[in-house]
Amino acid sequence: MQNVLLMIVLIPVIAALLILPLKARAHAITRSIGMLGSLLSALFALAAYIAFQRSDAAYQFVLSVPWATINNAFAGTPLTITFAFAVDGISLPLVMLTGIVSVMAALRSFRVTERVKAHYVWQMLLVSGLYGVFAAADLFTFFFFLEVTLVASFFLILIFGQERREYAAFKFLIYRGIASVFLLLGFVGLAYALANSATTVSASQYMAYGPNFMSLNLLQLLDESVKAPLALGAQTWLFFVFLFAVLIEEAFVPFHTWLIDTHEQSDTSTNMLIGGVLMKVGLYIMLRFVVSILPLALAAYSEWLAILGVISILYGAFAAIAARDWRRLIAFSGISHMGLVLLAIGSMHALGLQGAVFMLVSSGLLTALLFYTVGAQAERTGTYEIGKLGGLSKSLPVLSGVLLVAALGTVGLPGLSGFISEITLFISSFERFPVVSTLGTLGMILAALYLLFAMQRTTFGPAQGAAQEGQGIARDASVTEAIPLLVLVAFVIAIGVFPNILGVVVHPTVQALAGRIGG
Amino acid sequence: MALQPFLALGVILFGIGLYGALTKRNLIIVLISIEMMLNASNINLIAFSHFAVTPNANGQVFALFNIAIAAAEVAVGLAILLAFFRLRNSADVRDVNTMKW
Amino acid sequence: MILGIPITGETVAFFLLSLLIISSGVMVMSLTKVMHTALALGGVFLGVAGIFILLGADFVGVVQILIYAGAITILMVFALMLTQKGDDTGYPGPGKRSFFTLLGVAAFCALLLFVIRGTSWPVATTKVDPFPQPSIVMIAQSLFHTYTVPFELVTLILTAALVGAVVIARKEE
Amino acid sequence: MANEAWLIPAIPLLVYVILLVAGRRISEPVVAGISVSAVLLAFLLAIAVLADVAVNGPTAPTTYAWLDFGAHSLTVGYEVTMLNALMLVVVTLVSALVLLFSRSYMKGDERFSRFYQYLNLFVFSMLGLVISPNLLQFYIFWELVGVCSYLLVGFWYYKPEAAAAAKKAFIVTRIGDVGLFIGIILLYIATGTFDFNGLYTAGGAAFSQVATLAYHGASVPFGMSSSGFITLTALLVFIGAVGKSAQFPLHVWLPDAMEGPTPVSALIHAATMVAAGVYLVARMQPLFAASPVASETVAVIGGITALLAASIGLTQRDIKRVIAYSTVSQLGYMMMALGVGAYTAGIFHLMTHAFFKALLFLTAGSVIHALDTQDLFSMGGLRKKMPITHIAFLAGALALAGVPPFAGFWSKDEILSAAFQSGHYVLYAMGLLAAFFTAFYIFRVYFLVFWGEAKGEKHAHEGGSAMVIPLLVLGALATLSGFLNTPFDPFVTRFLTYGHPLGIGIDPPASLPLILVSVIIALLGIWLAYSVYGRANRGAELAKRMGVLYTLSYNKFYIDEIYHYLIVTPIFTIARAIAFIDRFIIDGIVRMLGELGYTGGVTLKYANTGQVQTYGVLTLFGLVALVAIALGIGGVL
Repeated sequence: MQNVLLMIVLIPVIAALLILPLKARAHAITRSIGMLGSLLSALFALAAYIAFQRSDAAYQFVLSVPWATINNAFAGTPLTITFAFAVDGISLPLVMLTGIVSVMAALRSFRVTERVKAHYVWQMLLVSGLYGVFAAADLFTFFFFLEVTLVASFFLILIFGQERREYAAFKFLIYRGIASVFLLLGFVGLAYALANSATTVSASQYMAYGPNFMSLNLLQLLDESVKAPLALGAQTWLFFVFLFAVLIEEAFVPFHTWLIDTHEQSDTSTNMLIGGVLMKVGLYIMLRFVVSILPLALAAYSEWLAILGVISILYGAFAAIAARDWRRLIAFSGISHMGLVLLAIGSMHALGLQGAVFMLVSSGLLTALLFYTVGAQAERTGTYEIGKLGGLSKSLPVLSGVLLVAALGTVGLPGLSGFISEITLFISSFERFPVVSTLGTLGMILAALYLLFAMQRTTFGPAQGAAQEGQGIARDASVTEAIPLLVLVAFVIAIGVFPNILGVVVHPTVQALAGRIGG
Repeated sequence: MALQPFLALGVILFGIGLYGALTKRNLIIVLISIEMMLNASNINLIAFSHFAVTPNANGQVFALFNIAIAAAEVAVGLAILLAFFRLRNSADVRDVNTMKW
Repeated sequence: MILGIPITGETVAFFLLSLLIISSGVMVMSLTKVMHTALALGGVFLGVAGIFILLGADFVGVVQILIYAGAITILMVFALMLTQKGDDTGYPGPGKRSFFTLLGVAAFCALLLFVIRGTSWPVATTKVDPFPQPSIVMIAQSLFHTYTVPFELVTLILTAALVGAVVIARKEE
Repeated sequence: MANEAWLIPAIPLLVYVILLVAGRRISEPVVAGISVSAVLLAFLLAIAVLADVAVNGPTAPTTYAWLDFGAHSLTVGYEVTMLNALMLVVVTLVSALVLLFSRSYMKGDERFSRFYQYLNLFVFSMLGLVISPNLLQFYIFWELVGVCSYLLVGFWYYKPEAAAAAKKAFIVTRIGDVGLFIGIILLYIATGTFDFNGLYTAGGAAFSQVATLAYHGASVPFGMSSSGFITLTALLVFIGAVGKSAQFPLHVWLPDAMEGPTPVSALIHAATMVAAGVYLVARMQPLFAASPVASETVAVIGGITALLAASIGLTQRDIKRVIAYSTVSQLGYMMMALGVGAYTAGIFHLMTHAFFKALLFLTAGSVIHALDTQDLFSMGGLRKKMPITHIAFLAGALALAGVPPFAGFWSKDEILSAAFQSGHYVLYAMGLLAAFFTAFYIFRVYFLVFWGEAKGEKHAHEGGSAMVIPLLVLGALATLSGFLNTPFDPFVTRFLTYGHPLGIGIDPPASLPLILVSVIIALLGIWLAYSVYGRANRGAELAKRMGVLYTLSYNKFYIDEIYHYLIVTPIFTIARAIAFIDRFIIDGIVRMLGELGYTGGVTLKYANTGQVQTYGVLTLFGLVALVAIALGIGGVL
């Protein structure tokens, strides 16, 4: 089991390498390899979930290989880089999420007919990068895989997008590139700040580097931050560097416009992966680095997080009401939901952190589901515009039904995964910020408003516009198309009805994490 | 003798070469100026080699390398010059502007 | 003692060679006739060779004379003649920019001279004969032991430059 | 038996799953047969449970971990109390009859099995809500009930009105739900539990009936006073009930929900959806009782709703709409009862109302089924053609109007006398006026539909036995169920107050003069209806004489329009404004930065003249400057 994470990350890369030498027209085999690669990785992720020690809050499946040492990194202090993987109760659910969404996206990519090879290669690299980001236990490893996702999604948008794909792809690249710069600054700052108080050097490390050296290994950093916590001043500036990176990375208002363009221009499987998984990375950074290593700064500025979160909730919801394009609506809805997570992190309570993790997973599944359904509808009717659709329930009952489930799940209907996330995170946020949270609950009403309006416009009423014209040829979901829908719906329902399947994994870790921030 | 006079000589020769490289209109004179600058650096190398704390031949070897590279540079430079001259019927620096904007 | 410098054979030779180099250099810059320029250039190279020999680098000095004063100067003369229109180099004299360039170069040189003066250079602690054996032996040892790989690389570069020069200068057909 | 109470909601859920998987392949009679017999079975179980608790008293909750979370794990489970045993019986009974009725009402609909599937889910959700032992599970089923009503109201999704009504129902109740959501969370923060039983401890004197919250942190959150906090949470919970039970000002969705199939209306109005709100307030009665402000608010909102809805019901032309407003009005009565502390009366009215309202809707359904119209003024003379329906409707109307000895008389009278005796004279007067209106409008419907001349070409006839049996059963219940709790033998009261549960008061006894007054009022209403519509149709004349009042009532006091201008329009305006800001200001700045870079590059490229020597000179100056700076910093210069 030691190498399970390595397998998870490597398999998509191997799949991509296998696809590379294939002939450009060998669509069937390309698709099969892509599908198999995704599936195998997901199965390993499942194995990791099964083998995971439930009651243990610490990192598990730790794999750490020295990668490089820079001798005179800063003022004569050596810097060590490891190639390290490990998961805990926060990252494992996200690895699972990546597994589920990537398989569904690989199935969805069966519909791609042009430049199939390039599509699968980049998609496999993106998936590998996503796995790597969530499984990384070293800041450099993390950053490396984050950049892999950046490049892979850039090409997926650039090659397979709609008319304005170049604009969107470069906007994506520039925004996230800036975020990466700040993230790198934060990482280096973190390593530098914690190196000065090194008290956790192991004997072999002492032999190799002496008493003072900078490590980018997350486990070592965490250890150090417990034994010799940073002063408030250092924590504060690191906090703001990270916060700024996260605000861009996670597309919080007002740094969100790149996400809208990206979603409006990308094809469905890319949207599923970006909206479903990549958009959770920013908040994962927040949970992983900020909450655990910078607790004093978090405590000092948690109101800011809550306020930023609520601004995003309300802004996203109102903008979604005005959206005329389904993808735009889903993008804004995602922004609104990620605001909830920020609110939960601001509450600094174990239950809130658990709600945050649940929300990340739930929103990932639901966003992927929404993009899938909307994409499948657009494939038949030729448009994403809400105003041009209507009465699809009659011609496409299965897709419409799934859209209904996805919309209700996003609204936070009990029995689906959204609700358990919302209630847990609101319990903790109300305890700390009653007024701000009340504003946040407005988002729940507004979510019902925009999703129901759009959904009814699309599926209810008489058939009209594009739907009417396409009615003759429109066929409901085929079997290969229905599988992802049903699987995603099954997961959404499973988490909604039996939240413990996720809760047992998440709870010990968030409890330990909350212990650090006094929650 | 001390190190400084040799270094000063190198600087002056370098300055003359630099001035020529930056102001002369004739491409060949520019090349010549560059050769002078290389010579100036060679003076430095040899001087350091001579006045080092533990004198050694490294500086001389580097000077030899320098001379070799300079010879290669002259060969290629003159070849380019000839090709250019054949193309434009001019050896004026100001005519070498195909890389503008 | 002139200006604090003892008058020995060395210093006299140094001053004479310096005078040769600098005046030849200025002449290269200022003369307009091709042959005059070439002659002045030869003066510079010869003077530098003299400096080398003065510093005990006799082998490098000889190489300098052979390659620079011999080969390169002649090459330059050929090139000048090939591209010449009329008798002189035929290009306008210094303009406004030349003045600024002169200023910049002067400032640069001044800075460097200042630094050279201000730096306390390390001096050999034990006064020994700088070169106990002929420099050519030392160079050979250094070149074929320590710097074998760079040396081979240089030969490669020279070959490449040779081929490149031929290819570039060849007439298009 | 009470330990097997989980079976009651499980049965409809099982049917739902069966129909979900195999629904399309099963024929209509089988679908209906499975569903009806399943719910009937649930009804029999509910009877058994009721008998069990009547003898042995309520059971302790049975719970299972739902989400492990240290000391405060979230649980789900079930619990049988006196109140929910009674509710189980009412819900299963009415649902079984509605399911039976739907057999012929929905006959031939292409999504017949889908309809039954939704109905089963609806019944399951309501039953799950009733047996919930804690607020969290309650809220889960509460939302599920809302979704089911959304699906069923919008069942004929291709009708734009149905789609709009479904959406309206969901969003308006959602507003209330968020209030309840916040209320639940605040209660959890204060007490550390969601359990109904764990929320309270006895407050004040040892034998006091007043409960107080069981604060787990020994202090009230947010530094509030205890009474203030109780009032706040009670009002938030009440907002949820207002939304679900269609109380003023969130009543607007219920009349529109008529766009769904009539059996759905019967189910929503009688047993499932709207009853949930009243049930919530009843279940949380100790909390409301602990806060005079909150219970006063409940009573006043109830009173206003009762009167307002009744006055709107006077003038509507659509038969279902009239009955819908009567539901709103009757729910107002129930709230009023709970607000003035008449716990039993409220529950009892909920029960009797479930019977006679289901009856009224099903008879209306059978009339609509027969005539294919819902307009009152295109109906008439059905007394002869549909005798059973006529009798059944009459029974329902008399029960609604509160004529003795029909069911509604007993329960409504208890509420009115409780209001009077607790000193709420204004509420009493409002209730009385509403009762007068009620008697008038329901008999207006009766006379217009069943008396006078037959209109239209369609030949009206009774529906099949599947339609008639529910009418007969409900007719009997509407007539007789009132005797369960007469002032002479208050069986229901005794049942509900078994073991003197904490925080629940005992209703004051009824008094003869008050009974007489309400009977006279009801009869007056009926007489007025007869004189206007029964002998000859003089409705238009009356309407003209009422002038502005008629217009206001007919247009539902313009509440929908007011909401449209006060809430809907501003929201969409804000949304459009934000979309504009997003597109042109925020993204505009971003694009401007991009353009700036591009334009700057295009402009500055002309500085690249291609003259290497120029570059060289500039580089030289740069080098000189850098060296000078470096030397300056190094202290050499």
